[in-house]
Amino acid sequence: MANLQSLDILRSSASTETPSRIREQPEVAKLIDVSRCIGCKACQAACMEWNDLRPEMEDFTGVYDNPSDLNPSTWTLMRFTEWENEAGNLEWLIRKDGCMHCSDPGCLKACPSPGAIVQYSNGIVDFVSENCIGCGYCVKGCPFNIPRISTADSKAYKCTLCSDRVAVGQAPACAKACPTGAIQFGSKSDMQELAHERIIDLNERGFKQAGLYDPEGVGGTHVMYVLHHADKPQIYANLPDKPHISRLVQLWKGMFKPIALAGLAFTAVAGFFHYVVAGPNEVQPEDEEHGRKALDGKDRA
Amino acid sequence: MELNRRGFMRLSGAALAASSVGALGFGSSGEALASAVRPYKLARTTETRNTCTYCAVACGILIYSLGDGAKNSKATITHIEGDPDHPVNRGTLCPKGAALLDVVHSPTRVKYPMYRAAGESGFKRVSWDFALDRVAKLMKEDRDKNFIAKNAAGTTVNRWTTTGMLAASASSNETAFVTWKVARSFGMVVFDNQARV
Amino acid sequence: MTNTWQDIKNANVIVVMGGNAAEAHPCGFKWAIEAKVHNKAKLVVVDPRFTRTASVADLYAPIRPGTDIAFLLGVIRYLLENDAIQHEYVRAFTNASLIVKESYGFTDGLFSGWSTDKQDYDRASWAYDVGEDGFAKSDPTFQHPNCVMNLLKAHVARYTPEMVSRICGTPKDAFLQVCALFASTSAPDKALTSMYALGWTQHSVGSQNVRAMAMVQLLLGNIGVAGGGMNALRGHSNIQGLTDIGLLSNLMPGYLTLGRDFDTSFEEYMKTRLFKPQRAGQTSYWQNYKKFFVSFQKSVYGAAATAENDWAYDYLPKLDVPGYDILRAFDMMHNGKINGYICQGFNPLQSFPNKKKIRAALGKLKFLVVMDPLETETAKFFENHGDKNPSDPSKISTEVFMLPTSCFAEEDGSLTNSSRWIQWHWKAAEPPGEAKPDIAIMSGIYSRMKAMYAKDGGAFPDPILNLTWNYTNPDSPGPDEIAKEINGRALQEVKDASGAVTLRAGQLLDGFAQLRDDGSTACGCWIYSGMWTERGNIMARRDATDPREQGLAPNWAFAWPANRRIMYNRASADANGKPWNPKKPLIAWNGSKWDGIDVPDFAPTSNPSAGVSPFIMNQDGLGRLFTLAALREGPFPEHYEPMESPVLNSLHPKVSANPMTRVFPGDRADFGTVDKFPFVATTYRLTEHFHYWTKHAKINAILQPEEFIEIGEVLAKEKGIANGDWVRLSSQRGFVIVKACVTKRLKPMTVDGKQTHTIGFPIHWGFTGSAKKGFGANTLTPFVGDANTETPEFKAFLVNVEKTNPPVA
Amino acid sequence: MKTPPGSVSRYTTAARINHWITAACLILLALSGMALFHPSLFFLTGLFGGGAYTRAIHPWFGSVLLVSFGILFIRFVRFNLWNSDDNRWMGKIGRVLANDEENVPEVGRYNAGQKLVFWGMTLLILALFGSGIVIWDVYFAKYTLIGQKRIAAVVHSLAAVGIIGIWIVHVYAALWIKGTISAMMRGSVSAGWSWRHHRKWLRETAGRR
Repeated sequence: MANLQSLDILRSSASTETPSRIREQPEVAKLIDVSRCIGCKACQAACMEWNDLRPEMEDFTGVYDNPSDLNPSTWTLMRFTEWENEAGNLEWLIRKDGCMHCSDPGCLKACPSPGAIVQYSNGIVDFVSENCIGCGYCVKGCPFNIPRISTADSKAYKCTLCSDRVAVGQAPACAKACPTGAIQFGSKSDMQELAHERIIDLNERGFKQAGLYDPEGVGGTHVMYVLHHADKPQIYANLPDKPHISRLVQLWKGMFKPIALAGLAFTAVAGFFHYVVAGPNEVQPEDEEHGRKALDGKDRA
Repeated sequence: MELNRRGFMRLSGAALAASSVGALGFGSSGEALASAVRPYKLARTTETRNTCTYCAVACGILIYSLGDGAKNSKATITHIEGDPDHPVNRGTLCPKGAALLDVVHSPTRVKYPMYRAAGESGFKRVSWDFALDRVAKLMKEDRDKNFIAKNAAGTTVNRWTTTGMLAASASSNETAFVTWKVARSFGMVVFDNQARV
Repeated sequence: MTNTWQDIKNANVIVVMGGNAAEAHPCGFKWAIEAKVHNKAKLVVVDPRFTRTASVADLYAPIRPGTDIAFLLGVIRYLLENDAIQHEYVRAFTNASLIVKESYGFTDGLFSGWSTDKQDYDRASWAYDVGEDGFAKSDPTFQHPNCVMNLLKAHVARYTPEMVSRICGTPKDAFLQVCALFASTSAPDKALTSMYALGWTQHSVGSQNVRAMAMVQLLLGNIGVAGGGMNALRGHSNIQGLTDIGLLSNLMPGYLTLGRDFDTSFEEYMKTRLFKPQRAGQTSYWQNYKKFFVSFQKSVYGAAATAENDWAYDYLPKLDVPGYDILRAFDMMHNGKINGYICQGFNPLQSFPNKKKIRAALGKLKFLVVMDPLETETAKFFENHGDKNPSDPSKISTEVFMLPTSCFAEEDGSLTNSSRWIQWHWKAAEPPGEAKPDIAIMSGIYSRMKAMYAKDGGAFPDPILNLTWNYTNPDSPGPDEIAKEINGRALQEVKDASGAVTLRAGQLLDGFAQLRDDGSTACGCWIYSGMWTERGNIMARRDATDPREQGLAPNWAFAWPANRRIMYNRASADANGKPWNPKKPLIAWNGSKWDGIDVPDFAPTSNPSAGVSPFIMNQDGLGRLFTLAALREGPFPEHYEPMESPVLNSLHPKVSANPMTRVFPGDRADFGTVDKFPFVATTYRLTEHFHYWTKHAKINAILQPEEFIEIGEVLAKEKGIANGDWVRLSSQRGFVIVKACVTKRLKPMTVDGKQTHTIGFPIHWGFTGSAKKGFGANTLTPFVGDANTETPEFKAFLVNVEKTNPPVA
Repeated sequence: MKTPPGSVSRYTTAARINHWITAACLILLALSGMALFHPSLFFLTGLFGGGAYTRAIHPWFGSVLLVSFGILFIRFVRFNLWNSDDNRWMGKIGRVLANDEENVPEVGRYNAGQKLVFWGMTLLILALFGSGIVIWDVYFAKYTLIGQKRIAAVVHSLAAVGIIGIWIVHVYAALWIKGTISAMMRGSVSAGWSWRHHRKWLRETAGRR
């Protein structure tokens, strides 16, 4: 995957062609086990360090979420929620936010610039900056509110799942750094199996609703969560319950495009045939006659 | 003007035509894919094994530096990550360890010996010889003046209580040993480390 | 740590109390998570705050800061009441059966021997009843009323669950759930591990906090076994090494101690250090003290240390007080009794209690030398930074030297981790600018002093002139040369009893067993011997293989002593040498010797039938439930309130605080009372930062940019404070203006019938570095020390909080 | 330009400049907009120096168009108010398309078709500008939510298609009705053209002489 030869590309933005899939790569996935995450932000630090990102230092706003939101230089962010469960006990829910690398990526669907967003055959959705035009359509296409546009160069940025590391057989920087193994990286099937084991353990510890977050609505994701309360993903800092690409975006980027173009073409063609059939509407000599008279004020005489 | 008008009509026509063609699925997009993802930034860097400087988990780290040690190149540390072979951290790091690079290259690192004279509001840069000569002179003056060879009961105690020292908590055992030797050979007893805080 | 980091994965129950491992030691804490994931372990967190460790715990119990002893003695009472102790272990390996002197007693908060005049104890009664044979009497049936077990029962009887809840504020049911989980590990094949740090030590009763838990572990049979132990999670990368090498005021390398004024001769000195066994047939390892001492003196003073001059005993300074610890040093400085001070690293202005006093003390110095890779607040203490550091440089006449040092990445050397592994590291780049290694700076100071003393003479120049300094480059000795010096070598040919040569002259030692007390061996630090032998640099070993994946990795680097990975591992097997937990044995008696995956902490061929007990560094060889006179405030832990407390001691209001607390007379006026400062405050680290260093690192400054306090929702509502508001937090020592984090993680507790609030104050900010400027939590902390270690009481003091306007920028 | 003899002045020079600025903007907007609307038209970004420039300049064209069309609107709105003639004219639209204007009611300065183009353009430009601001992320991203931006994006593209359709009709009408283009080119139309298509207007014009 070190280069973007079509061999390794599953999908590319603003392309009407589907690259032929010749080289098979295992689908990869990052599994974030929220139940063993301690919110230490090692992932955030490792991400900044590996990707040479240093966002602006912000103010303390009363919560541990720093920076306060994802931004063009913050590709992953711990989000902290103090949640009191049904029994009245406090649970400190800590979720690592960032690109989910959807199988059906809304950003890619929305992107108008060919090759600015690609999905490799291993499932990673990557932004190719030099093709990015900074229109922000990816922001609108994303069901998870992930991409951010830089004010410095007007390009969209988000987690690359460390495609440069994965390409040489290393885990993403966040997964490697994670001290407690809350972030695991491997083939998607292995990660699903691991998640299954974790869910059994969590069930035994009293989390009856523990489950895997790998939402169908976006075709599954290549970043998955093990949640202790999988029935209520929204308690984890508004993780969408049933995410899907917005109907509006589907309309906008789906059928509307060919229909609109066809409609316009039809209008033009209709004009052409009208001309062919009805012919031009030309001013006749008698019109000129009448006109001149009228102009001279004599037509009503 | 006529020409212009015709020109723009043709252009519009082309646009319409292209639109129709596009709608039918023709189009090009292949060129964009020729570009590459970000090059792997550790290629050809030098890997050095080290230990994280912060807590006493003592995670193994790999320091990557640019420059292969050739005569005309000076190594610059460009990246630090966990040592996967290390039995304790197994490649992982905490948020401090994962950001070690920024402490190595901190803008507030001291680069030159600095001296602040009595009453001054800031430091000025001095030479090592100035600094060490002056420190040694001040120490000797104080030691010679205040060294206690015998206590009131006449027991030999050989202690120096008017100059003290705090030893570091992140320096090596070798530094520690040399420090112990030097400080105790002077008879220093006001001597402690950071174990308690 | 008695055990290794990885060994935590073998635990069945993990208690994090007096620490916050997930935040302060995330990479070590991974092994607690491993225990949960792969060993079905339960994680218990007892902490005043719902920490990030608590966020992954199976059970969280809140506790008021400074009441851990009450909690733990309550646990002991529960274990004894419910017979949830490991009987065989307790009987064979602890001093439960030994009989204490009749004169020992405890009434109204004071142990026997208290003198109101001296404000000190006469500790003679805190001792075993010694029989005619010179050994301690014992009663293995526990019938004797003065056997340790019965004294302990009587001592903890007051700590009922109701009393624990009344003192600690912990809900009774949460306390009992913790007890039940602890009790589950009394089974011989189950282990509880204790992970603690400064949350226990930074109290006026810090040492006794740790002791109380150690007693719990002894009763449960969890010391010396896989997945057990007392694991002090040390905070700094080489604070273990610095302590091992003896950089504490009373120490020499390898836990040898400097003489005191009352050790009037070398003979006197040795007398009190050759600990005689207190039980028949017992090994007391400190009987080898002289070998270690002589070899050390030979290492440091070479030919100048001879049998005739008592191995240069007088070259060493003697102490007139137990120790010149940091609190005493800064109190002396504040009183104008110290003229010069060298900070090799460290940052006292931010790190020590009562910043105002520290700042004033530094201003009384004639000269201050700071050696550090970073600009520290201490080096810049004379600068004016408004309320955050209100100094007036024109009035401060201290000469300050800020000397740049290399950092970890820029030098070779070894560091000792929390589980005593000595690991070598390599230099990756040159230091910036003119920065030098600390070794070169110390050498620079030394060589100048030596030259001046050689030329001009002066006070007692002998130790300076005779100090061994035969390094290849005397201005900047190589770490490898020093490491070999620490390891030790034979100075002349050494022969065994039969006359066979065991060591050639100059040969590096294989370990401390080869040390002699006749001056034929030299060794810089006996416990480190074996780290660089004729086989090479053992600290640089990188073989991570791990037998049975039990978390020892015995061939990775070097662990002192003697490459032993788990301390007291003899106790992992029963009296007959059979492992308590057959699935995770460490060593076992195979009929002729001790064998297993770890180096035995015992004589390798000592047959169990000889009855030698496992704790060979103690004179009785036993784990001590009753600790004799080893600690200053009593042989058993007792609950004492912090120096600043919202309530009087419920058990003995007249002796509310620890009578032996380290307090200097000048500091009493700086203590606040509950009427003016009604809330309990505690200080701590956040995971995003390391002390005052990482505010110099951009990434960490981004991750946690600005100083704040944590305050519960109930108190915030009472005070009209909203999340992110500016507040003024004050104690008798000063005030800070910081932002508030209003949280559900701090809840009011009912203590002695009253609602008590705790406010949390992370420590990491100051006026240098990349993060936003802050005051530093120690602006508020009291100048109070633990009775034994003089560790400041940072974890429990009194404050007030009010909403305020933002500070003027 | 002076009105040649036998011609009727229809647009002042200012009006014509105003119209053509608007027209140019609309065309540039259509080209740049279409480039980002459909991948197969992305090549059109080449006209503007690439995708990023196209994205950046498109809203500025729109801003110019808004101002320019605003002036045009003030200029012409009074002629475009709907009246009973327009209803009658609309009733005879079939005859209009069949070039059989003799049986179509006389109209004034603008017929109903032209008025519909005018009002259609007006409404769609407002819609385009309003929705365009919402998705002009460089300056206005922070003022709206993503859900609102999504609606805006759809509204913008629907309106764009609509306005391009109207534009096609507008241009086609100018080509079809011979003699029309000179109105916007030279400012005047022939008397015959006026008689044929805007008889009432011709009479009014004559009456004012």
